[in-house]
Amino acid sequence: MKFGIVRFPGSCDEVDAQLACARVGEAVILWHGDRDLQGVDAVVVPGGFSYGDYLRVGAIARFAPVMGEVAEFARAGGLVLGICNGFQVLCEAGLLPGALLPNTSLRFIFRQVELEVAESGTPFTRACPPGRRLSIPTKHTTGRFYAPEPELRRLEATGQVLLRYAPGHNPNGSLRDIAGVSNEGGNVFGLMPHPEHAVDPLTGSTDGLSIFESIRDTVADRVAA
Amino acid sequence: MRARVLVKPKAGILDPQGQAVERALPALGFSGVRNVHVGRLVELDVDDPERLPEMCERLLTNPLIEDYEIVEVAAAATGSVA
Amino acid sequence: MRARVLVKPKAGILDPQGQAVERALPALGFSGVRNVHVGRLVELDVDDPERLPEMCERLLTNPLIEDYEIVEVAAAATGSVA
Amino acid sequence: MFNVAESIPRHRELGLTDAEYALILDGLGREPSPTELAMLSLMWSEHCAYKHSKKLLRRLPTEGPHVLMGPGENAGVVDVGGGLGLAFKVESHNHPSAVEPFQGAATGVGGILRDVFAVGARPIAVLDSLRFGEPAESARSRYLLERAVAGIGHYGNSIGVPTVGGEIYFEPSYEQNCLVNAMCLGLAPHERLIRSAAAGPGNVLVLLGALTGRDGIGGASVLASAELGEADAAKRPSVQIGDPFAEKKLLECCLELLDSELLVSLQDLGAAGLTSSASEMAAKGGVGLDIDVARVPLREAGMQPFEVMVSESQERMLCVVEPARVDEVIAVCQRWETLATPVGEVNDSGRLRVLDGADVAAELPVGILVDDCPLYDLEPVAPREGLYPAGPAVLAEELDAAATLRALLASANIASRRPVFEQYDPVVQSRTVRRPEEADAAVLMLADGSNPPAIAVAIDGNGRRVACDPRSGAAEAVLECAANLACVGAEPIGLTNCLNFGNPEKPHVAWQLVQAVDGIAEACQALGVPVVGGNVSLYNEAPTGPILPTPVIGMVGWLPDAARAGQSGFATPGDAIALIGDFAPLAAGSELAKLRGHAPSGPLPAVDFAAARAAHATVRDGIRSGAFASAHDIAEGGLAVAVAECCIAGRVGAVVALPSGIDPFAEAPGRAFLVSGPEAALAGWPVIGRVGGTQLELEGILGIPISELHEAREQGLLGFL
Ligand SMILES: Nc1ncnc2c1ncn2[C@@H]1O[C@H](COP(=O)(O)OP(=O)(O)O)[C@@H](O)[C@H]1O
Ligand SMILES: [Mg+2]
Repeated sequence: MKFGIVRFPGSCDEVDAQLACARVGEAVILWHGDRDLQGVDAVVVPGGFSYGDYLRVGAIARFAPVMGEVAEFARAGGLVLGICNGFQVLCEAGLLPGALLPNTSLRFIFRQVELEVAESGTPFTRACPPGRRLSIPTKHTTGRFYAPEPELRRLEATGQVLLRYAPGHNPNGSLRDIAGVSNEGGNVFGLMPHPEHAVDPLTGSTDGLSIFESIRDTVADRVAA
Repeated sequence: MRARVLVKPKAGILDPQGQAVERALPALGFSGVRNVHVGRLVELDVDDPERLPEMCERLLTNPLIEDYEIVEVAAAATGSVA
Repeated sequence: MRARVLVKPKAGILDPQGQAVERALPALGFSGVRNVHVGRLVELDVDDPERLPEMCERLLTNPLIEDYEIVEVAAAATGSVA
Repeated sequence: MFNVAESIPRHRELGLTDAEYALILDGLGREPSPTELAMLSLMWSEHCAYKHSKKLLRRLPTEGPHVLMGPGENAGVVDVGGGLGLAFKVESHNHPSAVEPFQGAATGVGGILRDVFAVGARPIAVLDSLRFGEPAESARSRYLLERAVAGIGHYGNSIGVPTVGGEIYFEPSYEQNCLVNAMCLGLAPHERLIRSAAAGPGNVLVLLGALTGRDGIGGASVLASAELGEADAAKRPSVQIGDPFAEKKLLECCLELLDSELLVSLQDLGAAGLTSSASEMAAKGGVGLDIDVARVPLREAGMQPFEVMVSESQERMLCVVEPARVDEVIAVCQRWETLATPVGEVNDSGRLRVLDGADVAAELPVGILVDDCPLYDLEPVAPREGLYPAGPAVLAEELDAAATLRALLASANIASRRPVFEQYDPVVQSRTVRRPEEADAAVLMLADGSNPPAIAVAIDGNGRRVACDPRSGAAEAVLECAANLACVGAEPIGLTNCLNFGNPEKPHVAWQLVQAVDGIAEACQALGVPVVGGNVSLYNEAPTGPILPTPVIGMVGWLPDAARAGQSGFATPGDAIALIGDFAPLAAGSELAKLRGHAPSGPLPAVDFAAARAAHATVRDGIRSGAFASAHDIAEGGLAVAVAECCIAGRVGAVVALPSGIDPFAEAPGRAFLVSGPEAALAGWPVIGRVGGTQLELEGILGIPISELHEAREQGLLGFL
């Protein structure tokens, strides 16, 4: 399978995402100005500081030409993963519910956190080992997940909250410890932690790999079907 | 026209920046300050002010989390700030 | 009194945010926008408005790189924004 | 800056002495124009001309088998195998950070990143070395700490370069002169390395990056070369604002231009802006340059030619391009949304000519700008007594050992730096094998795979010990860096340094400077490590006196297998603990001496370089072979603190019998280590204890639960930022 990783001006973790994806498939970079997804099977909107995070995180990137294609792709059911800044961009683009607000500490925080998989069996979590926490780094200034109360209840009822910070591990004040949510269709997923930085025993944990494996398995099933 | 867009966190959403200011003031000897909120100010020259609300909705603010207000900058005021 | 402090980058000082917004707008179909500057908005209730300038100098702004303006929020306006 | 009162000659206002100005008149045979005077005053400033340090720096050894580029280029480069060069340099941004700590520190990082990609290397890591006044006493120091750290994080995080290490000390002498030094490392395939010498008459000078505004005008001469007095607010230039987003695009753009072989030479714009960059490029290439300021894209209207020439607007680079390639260069830059503007030409005149359209604003021989500034000899005089007063005693001499250890672990200079490094991204770029607090040096792998080679890096410099004895103290800083590298299994291959001192025209400061450079040189020679670059920051003085003499050493090393990189924490209950190296520590100059209210004075332990080098080799080999499961050098706080740190990092206790005659808190950094490993692997080494349990027991001295030690160490800095 082929992953496409979007590169905006100011993206920082796109090569890391490419390296992580390359462990489970092929991975190409998608230039922000191109309206071409190069026939990829899944899209990753990576971390970093697209457009310097200026004005409001993700606000400018969502208008990049490539994002029109990504939105199309998502509407057609394609798998889209947004990591950190990518999550923020997808929220701004309306492809994911809610918004990300400044951390309650108002600071950038790097921390290796533990996550609980709240929904297993989804296209993005099916390969996660059941009942086990994931140890994955977070690093951001604006990661406090927010949605109005009724929306939060709906997200939980429909199983759109896929990852939560384990008790005591919420680094940013996210409501209900939400670390990652999907869209209603379940094919777009955004999370603040960085699974691409947890794929190599030399640089930390390998717990993030299961997110990319889940995507690979989902794509494989779809092709088989 | 020179315009200002004043952007504020929506009421009811936790505003840690406002809180931080509110906490810091008494320590500096400023009492009697309440309900502090911190938002964003965007100042710009626009040829067509009628398009400002659309600009606000699409780019300058996120309506899920922010309220905004558009204020015209009077010629005199512009001078004093620029 | 409910007051607003409008904080802007000082004239002549690099304003990367303003530049980024100015560059983004034409791509969204908004032409005719110039001199964009992005700053901060602080809204607060103060018992003693006379102390506002001092608060601005000491906490709310960085006088080396920012200018500010204090605006009173009229009672009516307060209602509509809050 | 130019509407100077009649009575003060303009050259003096610009920081030139009468004698220097006479030399200029002599050399030119005429009065300089205002633009020329502005350019000369900056090029002849301490910051650009190194007039009080250049002769001294010649004492540093700069050659070694791995050196690809030594001092003189924007960054030094050493070979790390696999066809890769490692570029690195440390630089100060002390004065700008004292004025505006967030932007000062941020632009400090931005500046050192540009030095590294100016040689064609992709920045892969940043480290920071910070000094502030006492945080418990000084609200201003807490503010500077908080804002400088935020600024460093802002720039490094936003540009996608990991900040993998650093160091912070708090001492009263830094109260009015904080130090903000930043180090950057970058990697380049050998064929992408590029120098800054301009070449090829007829070639085009192209300015890349940000618009030019009135940022930091006069910065180099007025800000960096004169003492910051009380009433100097008017001398403050406008503060430079960092734009990491612009630099990220500029960085990617420059690397793509180099990969496409479109550039003849490349140079960053730093202090003194276009003036310094253009003169240096012309001088190195032995050519002349014409620059037309009317072609420089400006952020502000009405800028004078001199303002354009000395502006320190950030995020700009200057390159030389063959005329036929200019369009291609502009096309690459457009793709990266980066401005590229031809602003001049290379010629063979040997002169730097500044045009303003049809007018000539300046025309100077390149030599007068770059070579003719007089180099001064220092007049060192050893002080009869210590220069620095004792601080308040915050720990009683009679406090018991357990309470003393807790207090040391919680003290500002020893406590966990977590509240600081949590604000930095240490993992972006997927190379980081050892993060802060996992080991004594950061480790970054050089390739993919399960056993790739790696580099390690550490930065060190304890000013209080240098104050006790500048020569030994500076040598100790070099030793400590090498010791830190040994702990992860790395062998030193190159060194950079930043010499932060007071006013070199004062005899005692001159003495500190000379002694410290000699100490560094001697240690480098003894360890076989070349100095490939550095920076000097002088005049760090307040009315109360100079800062502690603070040479900051950044050292890089190489290790064959990242999978075997060492860790500092004890690994396995039951392991033996051995003390490696000659260890004869003294109380003078120690952290405990400071807390007990002693002034920084007294002899440091003698330095036996051969013994230290042998100990480093032992530890390095033991880590590489896997015989040692952990290694940690014994530094601030002595053996007691070192063993506590091993326990805290390993989340496990230990029982240790202190060798007889050793004061648990006395110090001798860089010379000795605590290693742990299976009993059999440590056979033949002096075993002093065993890993296990939940408390640290120093036999006959103290016993404290690890959780308590951990808590004390974690809390130390928390209240300060
Ligand atoms: N303390 C030092 N040790 C070794 N080299 C030094 C030292 N200080 C400065 N240098 C070298 O002198 C040259 C000029 O330094 P600097 O003005 O800081 O360079 P840049 O303008 O590129 O920042 C550089 O090559 C630098 O490495
Ligand atoms: Mg340089």
